[in-house]
Amino acid sequence: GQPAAPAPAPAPASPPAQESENNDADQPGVASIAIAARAGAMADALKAVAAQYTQETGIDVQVNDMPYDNLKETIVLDVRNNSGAYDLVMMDDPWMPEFGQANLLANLDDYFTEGVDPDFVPTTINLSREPYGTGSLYALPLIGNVQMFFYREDLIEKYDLTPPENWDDVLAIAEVITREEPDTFGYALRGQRGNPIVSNYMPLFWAYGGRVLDENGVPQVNSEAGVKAMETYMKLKDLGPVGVEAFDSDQIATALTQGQAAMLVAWPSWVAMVDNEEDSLVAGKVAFAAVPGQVNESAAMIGNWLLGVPRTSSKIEAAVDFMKWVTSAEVQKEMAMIGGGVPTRRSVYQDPELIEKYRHYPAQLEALERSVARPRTPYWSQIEDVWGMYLSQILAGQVEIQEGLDRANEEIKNMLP
Amino acid sequence: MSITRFEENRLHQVESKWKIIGNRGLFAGIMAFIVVWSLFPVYWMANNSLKGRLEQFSSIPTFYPHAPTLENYHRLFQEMGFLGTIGNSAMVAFVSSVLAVAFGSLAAYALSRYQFKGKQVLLAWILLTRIFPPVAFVIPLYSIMGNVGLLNTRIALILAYIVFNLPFAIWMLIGFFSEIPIEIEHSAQVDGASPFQVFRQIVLPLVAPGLAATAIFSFVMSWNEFMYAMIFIQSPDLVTVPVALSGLVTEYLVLWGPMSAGGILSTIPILVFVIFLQDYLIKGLTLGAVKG
Amino acid sequence: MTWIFLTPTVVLFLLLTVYPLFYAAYTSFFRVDYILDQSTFVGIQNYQRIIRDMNFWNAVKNTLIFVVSAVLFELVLGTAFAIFFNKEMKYRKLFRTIVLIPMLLPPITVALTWKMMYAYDQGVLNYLLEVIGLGRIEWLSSTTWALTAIIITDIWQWTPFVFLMVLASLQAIPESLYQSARVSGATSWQCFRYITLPLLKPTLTLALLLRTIDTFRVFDKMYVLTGGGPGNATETITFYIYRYGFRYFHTGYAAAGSIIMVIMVCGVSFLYIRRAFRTANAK
Amino acid sequence: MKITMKEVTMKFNDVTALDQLSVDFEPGNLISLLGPSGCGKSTTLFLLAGLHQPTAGEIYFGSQLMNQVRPENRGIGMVFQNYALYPHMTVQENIEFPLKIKKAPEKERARRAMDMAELVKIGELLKRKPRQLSGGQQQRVAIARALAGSPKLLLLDEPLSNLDARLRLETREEIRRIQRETGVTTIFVTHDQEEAMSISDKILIMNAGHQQQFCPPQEMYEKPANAFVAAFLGNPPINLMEAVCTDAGMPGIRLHTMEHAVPLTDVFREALPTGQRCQAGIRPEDWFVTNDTAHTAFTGKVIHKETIGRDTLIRIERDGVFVRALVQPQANILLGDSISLGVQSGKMKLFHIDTGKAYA
Amino acid sequence: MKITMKEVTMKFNDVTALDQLSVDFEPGNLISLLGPSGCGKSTTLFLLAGLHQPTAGEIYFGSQLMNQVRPENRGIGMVFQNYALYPHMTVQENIEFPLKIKKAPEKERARRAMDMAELVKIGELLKRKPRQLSGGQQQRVAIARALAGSPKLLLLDEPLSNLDARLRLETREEIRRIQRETGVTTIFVTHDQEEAMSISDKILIMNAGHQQQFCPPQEMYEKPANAFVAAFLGNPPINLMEAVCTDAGMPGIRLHTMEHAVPLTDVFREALPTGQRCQAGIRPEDWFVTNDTAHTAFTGKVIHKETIGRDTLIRIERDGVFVRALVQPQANILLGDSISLGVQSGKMKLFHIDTGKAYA
Ligand SMILES: Nc1ncnc2c1ncn2[C@@H]1O[C@H](COP(=O)(O)OP(=O)(O)OP(=O)(O)O)[C@@H](O)[C@H]1O
Ligand SMILES: Nc1ncnc2c1ncn2[C@@H]1O[C@H](COP(=O)(O)OP(=O)(O)OP(=O)(O)O)[C@@H](O)[C@H]1O
Ligand SMILES: [Mg+2]
Ligand SMILES: [Mg+2]
Repeated sequence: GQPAAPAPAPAPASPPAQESENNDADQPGVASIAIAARAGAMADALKAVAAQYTQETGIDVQVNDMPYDNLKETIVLDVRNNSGAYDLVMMDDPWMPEFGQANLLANLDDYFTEGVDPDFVPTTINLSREPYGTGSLYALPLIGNVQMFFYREDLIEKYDLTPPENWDDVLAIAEVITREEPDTFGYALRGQRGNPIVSNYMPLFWAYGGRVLDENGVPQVNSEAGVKAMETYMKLKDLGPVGVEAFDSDQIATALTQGQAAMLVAWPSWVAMVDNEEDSLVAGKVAFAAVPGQVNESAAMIGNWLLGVPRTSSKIEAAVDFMKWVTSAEVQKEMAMIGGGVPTRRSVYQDPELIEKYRHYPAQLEALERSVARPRTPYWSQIEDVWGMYLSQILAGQVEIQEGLDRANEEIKNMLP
Repeated sequence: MSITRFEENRLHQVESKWKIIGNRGLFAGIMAFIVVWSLFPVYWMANNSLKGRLEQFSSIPTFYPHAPTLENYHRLFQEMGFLGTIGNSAMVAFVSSVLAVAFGSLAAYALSRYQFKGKQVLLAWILLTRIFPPVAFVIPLYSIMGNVGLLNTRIALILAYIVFNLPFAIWMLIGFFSEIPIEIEHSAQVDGASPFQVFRQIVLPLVAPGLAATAIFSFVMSWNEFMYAMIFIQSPDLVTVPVALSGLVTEYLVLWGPMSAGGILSTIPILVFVIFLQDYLIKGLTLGAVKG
Repeated sequence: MTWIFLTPTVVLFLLLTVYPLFYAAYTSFFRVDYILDQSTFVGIQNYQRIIRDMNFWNAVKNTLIFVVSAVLFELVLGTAFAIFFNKEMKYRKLFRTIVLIPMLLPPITVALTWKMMYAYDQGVLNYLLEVIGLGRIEWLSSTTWALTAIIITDIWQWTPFVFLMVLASLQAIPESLYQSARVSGATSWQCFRYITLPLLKPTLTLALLLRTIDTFRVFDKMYVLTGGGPGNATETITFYIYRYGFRYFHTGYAAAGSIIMVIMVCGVSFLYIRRAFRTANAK
Repeated sequence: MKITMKEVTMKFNDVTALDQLSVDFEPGNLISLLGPSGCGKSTTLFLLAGLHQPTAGEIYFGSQLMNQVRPENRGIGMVFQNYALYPHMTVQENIEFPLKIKKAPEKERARRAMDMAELVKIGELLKRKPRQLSGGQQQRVAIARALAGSPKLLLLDEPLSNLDARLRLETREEIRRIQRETGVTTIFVTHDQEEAMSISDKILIMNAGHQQQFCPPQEMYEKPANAFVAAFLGNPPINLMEAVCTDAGMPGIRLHTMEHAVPLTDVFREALPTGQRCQAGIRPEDWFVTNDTAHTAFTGKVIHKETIGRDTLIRIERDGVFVRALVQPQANILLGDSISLGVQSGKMKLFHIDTGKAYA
Repeated sequence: MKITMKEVTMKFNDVTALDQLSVDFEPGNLISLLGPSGCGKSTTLFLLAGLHQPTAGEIYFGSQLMNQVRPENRGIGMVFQNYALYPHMTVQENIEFPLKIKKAPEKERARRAMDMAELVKIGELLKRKPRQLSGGQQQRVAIARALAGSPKLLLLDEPLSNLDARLRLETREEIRRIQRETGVTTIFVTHDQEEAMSISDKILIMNAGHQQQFCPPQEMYEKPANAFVAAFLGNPPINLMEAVCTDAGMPGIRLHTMEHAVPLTDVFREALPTGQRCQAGIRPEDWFVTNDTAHTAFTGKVIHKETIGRDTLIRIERDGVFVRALVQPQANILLGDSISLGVQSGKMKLFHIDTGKAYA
């Protein structure tokens, strides 16, 4: 039989039309909508603009911000228990296939009968569809994150080097800087197990030509590319500060802003902090570029935050209204100005006022346009977790590279249906 | 006060002046160790809460803020409405620990004094609920709360914390109750006190130190509980301290400054609670009441 | 009469723990994907898979190391502190409060503060070690030290727990027993050894039990300090369960893990659970 | 209120503290429980109070079966052997407690507490906590508390053991007075036989959980039911020696190691044929110093002499048989003297050689 | 070991439990502390044991000042008034404890524990825990424990208060025997004067923290230093009445409410001029019934009569003055009779009317 479901069995995916009917009935009475958000600058920015929305429409917007893991728990529990507590949820883009297949989200096609505004960078909209790129729309991209390569321009100049084109260059430069520059290491990586190390390692993995899953969905993390990428990664570790095995974003950010690390892969939202004299010793000394390639072209990893509507929300219409409003060019610009937003619209990247403020915008738009998404599989969370654990083991020297990757691959294989 | 008086006497009783000085030195040394051990991380937190991010990570740590700033506190209050958050926590923790201790002491008393059918089962069950990892409870509890419409209310948290603290309170208090000389209870019974009166007027005052300790534990656990608070509460104006603080672990950065400030601030109400209950911790009451 | 005392507890427990416990036990026999809302009965397959999983046994090993060392130190230190502070002294209340403070801080802040202090380059601990002429330690990033670092943090935070329990029960020891022992010629140490310790035994047993149970469930410190890493050097059973339960939402598998863990805790603490039951039945 | 115990047995695991005790306490009586340490006195009180449940047997108050009645509903005042004061309450609160439970108005409580405290002379200690009191003071608080609630049955477990002679005397007289006035049935455990003798209507003597004798004090002193009771009562204790019935001309009894007999009263004659061995009991005060061999029951050497207040106690030995005798201080007896003692007529008690049961 | 207390004062906050006590206990003596409840007996023992620190004054063992010496280094055996048994240890472990502390070999410990237990007749209880014992049994464990450690100074705080007369007698004789054999200086608190009289070398009587008299027992009984001591010792207590010196022909003393005087011994003559008022103390046993008016000191009506064991106690009243007298049971006195009593020669004690100090 079936296990005792924690709540009365959720009704099968109800057609959107039906839902909108319900919602139409509710519509006039909507006094507030609740958003589950990833804590951080973007949630803060969201809160800031939400106040404005309330002023305009009278609808109260409650933004509940929470850490990464809890956000996912919260969304799943909310929908699976039909509690309807949230009307909008922020999602990391790799969750999309999982959420889409699990029917957690409301299909938004009906609300975008004319299609989505082409101003959105296509790669970001692709993420919002399920299946990827081609399917129905389940979300809108709120934060257009993409990985970028940060490097200390001043040091490159000081030692007469050229900015790196590929990972071999990175290694070479890192070596020089580590050797020559007191108290500064060449490269800082994120070594903490799970999402941090995977996000940080994947650019290399792709650059060396690796693929997580092949056409048949068979895992390939122990491919030769994977091994080579890992070898480079290990070398980079040795050219970094001690203790990177435990580093996450916060630590590499600290390393960079304290002038301890010369190069790293990071998210664009850092730029504001890096260039802020109060937080950073290296303000103005850092340059931003697309992530280096190797065998392959530069492959920046896209890491968008999407905004979707849980299927169980009773205020879908109002939610969609807010969604449209908050992803509009004006609001995106405003959020960008506050410092929490990373635009997903071309027009915003090209806004002169913003370029004035954020010198990396052109580079970022380019990276975004050329970005690569993580594998579109509902099992991504698990793959990432397992893979990340073995990568971390390798990094910490618990196992050899090949053996660790083999085990990771084996385990990922077992995990997939 | 058990060895209390001896220890105090010891200072008078040692044979020579040098030994006095030696003892004092040892005493002060141990004391210093304990204080440093307990307070250093807290001091460090306070220290960081008054620094800007740059100074927090300067490669030679600064032992006091060279450029002190109240910015972190300001942010906490201004942007996060931390006062309300503390209020939420205080309310939830207070109500749930009072109820947990109240229910717990009743149950523990019955369990420690009476024999009845099913006692072993009940004891085992109580312990079992404590052993289970809370992660295993989240899903079913969430669905219960959802079904009775308690999600996003303080009541949900209070209920969850009572359940969460009860096993602990019961086991603690059973221990304390069994230390009371039964003669005193007998005496009260003979004086005409009903079981409830015995409990209220004799037993409870006698286990005051135990009650205080248990209440402190329950309060602390409720105050600091994260997982249920995270999941059960959706409105920002109902969140508790740990949840609010966890919001400072952002995707790219940990906001160390406000985090430290929040840590420091959030201990204040709980400290008040503890200091208030400390008085009950002090008295050893069974002395001289019963022979043998 | 008895039932009047027990009613509130029993009612609450019936309402709020019976269902979750049975739910967990029940789902452990299913392969569940909670997100996809799929579940199939698989018998004891989940258990079999867990038992065959090397990572699980690694988590068990870490957990046991963690439990044994943390609980041991907490008991010893907590008892020592309690005895030290169970006497008249100036500002006793103040000092006692100071000892309690670590326990009062939100675990997340505690973990993060220690994380800062453990940092290899900017951390104050390494700085101090260097100042006194010892080398820096890779507190969180080396597989050998990471667990130790977490253990230290846990000891720091939960020693006050034992302190408080012991302190409260020290109050119940009649002074006349010490007087009698002193007169018999017992030194302070002997008083402690022969009077205090045996009389504290029920309390210490209980503290041992409760701390064991709680450290077995430890999660937040690993989560914040190391994320279970480096590698799987600090992955504990709860962390393992958490991964399956909330990262993958394989709730059946996680439930099976929980049940195995409960059985293990019962096994490990069998002796003192029995003793605790006896205390409960004493009168 | 009449108290009846019917074949009450109390076992603690394998220890039988009370064995089939059957006894009726008359209403309004003050009954003393006497017996060696560990004989079951406290246990009896605990059973009456309802604090222990008898292993077997029944307890009635009046005609009501009490076995199932809870202690708090029995209307009892009790002084515990170990006081069992409430350590967290002041003396006054301790004394008031039974009244507080009965919800007596506060003023009345305070007044009564004061009265009771005065009675046992601790009026000035009302504000102290038990641990600030001396042993005797604690005991007096316990007495005041037991009396305060105007109980229907008063159970006192060695309530005076830590008081000095004078206070003891005064307190027991007060207790007796209150008991008489209120007519409350009172059971009084004491190890002090003099106390038991002087205040009780009846005494119950127990040994190893068994009832030995239950009767008015003087009767018990004069007609002990068995050798145990005889030996137990009296201070210095009775001399118990082997003896044998003789019939040299007239019925007589000859003490062990002695050559000739003293006349035997008729009452014993029937039960004791000539040649029958028995135990003879002679109280120290029932001897008299004599030179007349016709009266001499025992002759021996004085090996010990002590003066206790107004009396002189001597010990005399002959062939390993020892005898205690109280003599007038005036009698000029020296250590080492050989003297002869006679028994005052009718004072010799005789008991069965094996069972110890009294003859006649 | 000689024990010296020099002006020792002990205060508990505002309560003065002991006031400038100065006393020498001779080595090898057994000294009894007597006094009303709360007079400071336990406090004295606690000070000697080092468990309390004197507020003022000095304590010497031999010639060594002990004030700074910790209890465990004083070599003491002590029985606490409340026993203070270790609840977590069996009887045997309790008794062995002092030896265990001294690291005596296990065998020897067990043997000695057994010996001590046998001494106080609890040999069969060795395996029990204190709470499974009766009050008297607990007390005996405490005695055994105090003796087990072969102390240099033995402090016994009412060690026999919960024992029955026989056991009490036996135990105190055992204690006395051991004390004699080992020569250990022993201080024995008791409320039982008879006990104190019979076993002590000297008695120290205290009242409200003040020393009253310190001398051998018989002397104390016969020559009480003051009215308090006189009243305290003796059971039934001494009769204290106002009296006045007369000189009708020869020196005499006339009791209050009486018309004529009895002759006064010469010893008092000097201190007591004619007309001087004083307190006269006459022990109940020092009266004799008389018809001779020349001897009559007191005449009155018998208002009470009770028989205590071998004596008859009567109370006589006249104009509100009460007198207790012990008379021969043979004397056929009935309630309501009017009788006259004389005082045995030399037995009348006289005390200062205000201070109570004895004359002569
Ligand atoms: N801790 C204390 N605080 C205040 N007063 C105390 C304390 N201990 C004893 N006292 C008082 O000191 C006086 C002497 O007490 P102590 O115990 O020496 O009396 P005691 O002679 O042993 O009497 P008892 O025969 O009743 O045991 C008493 O009045 C008592 O109330
Ligand atoms: N809880 C118990 N477990 C085992 N035996 C017990 C328990 N309580 C009492 N006894 C035993 O029962 C017997 C009677 O005890 P009880 O207390 O009635 O004696 P008692 O007559 O009051 O003696 P005492 O005069 O010494 O107080 C004793 O031998 C005692 O050891
Ligand atoms: Mg008893
Ligand atoms: Mg005393």
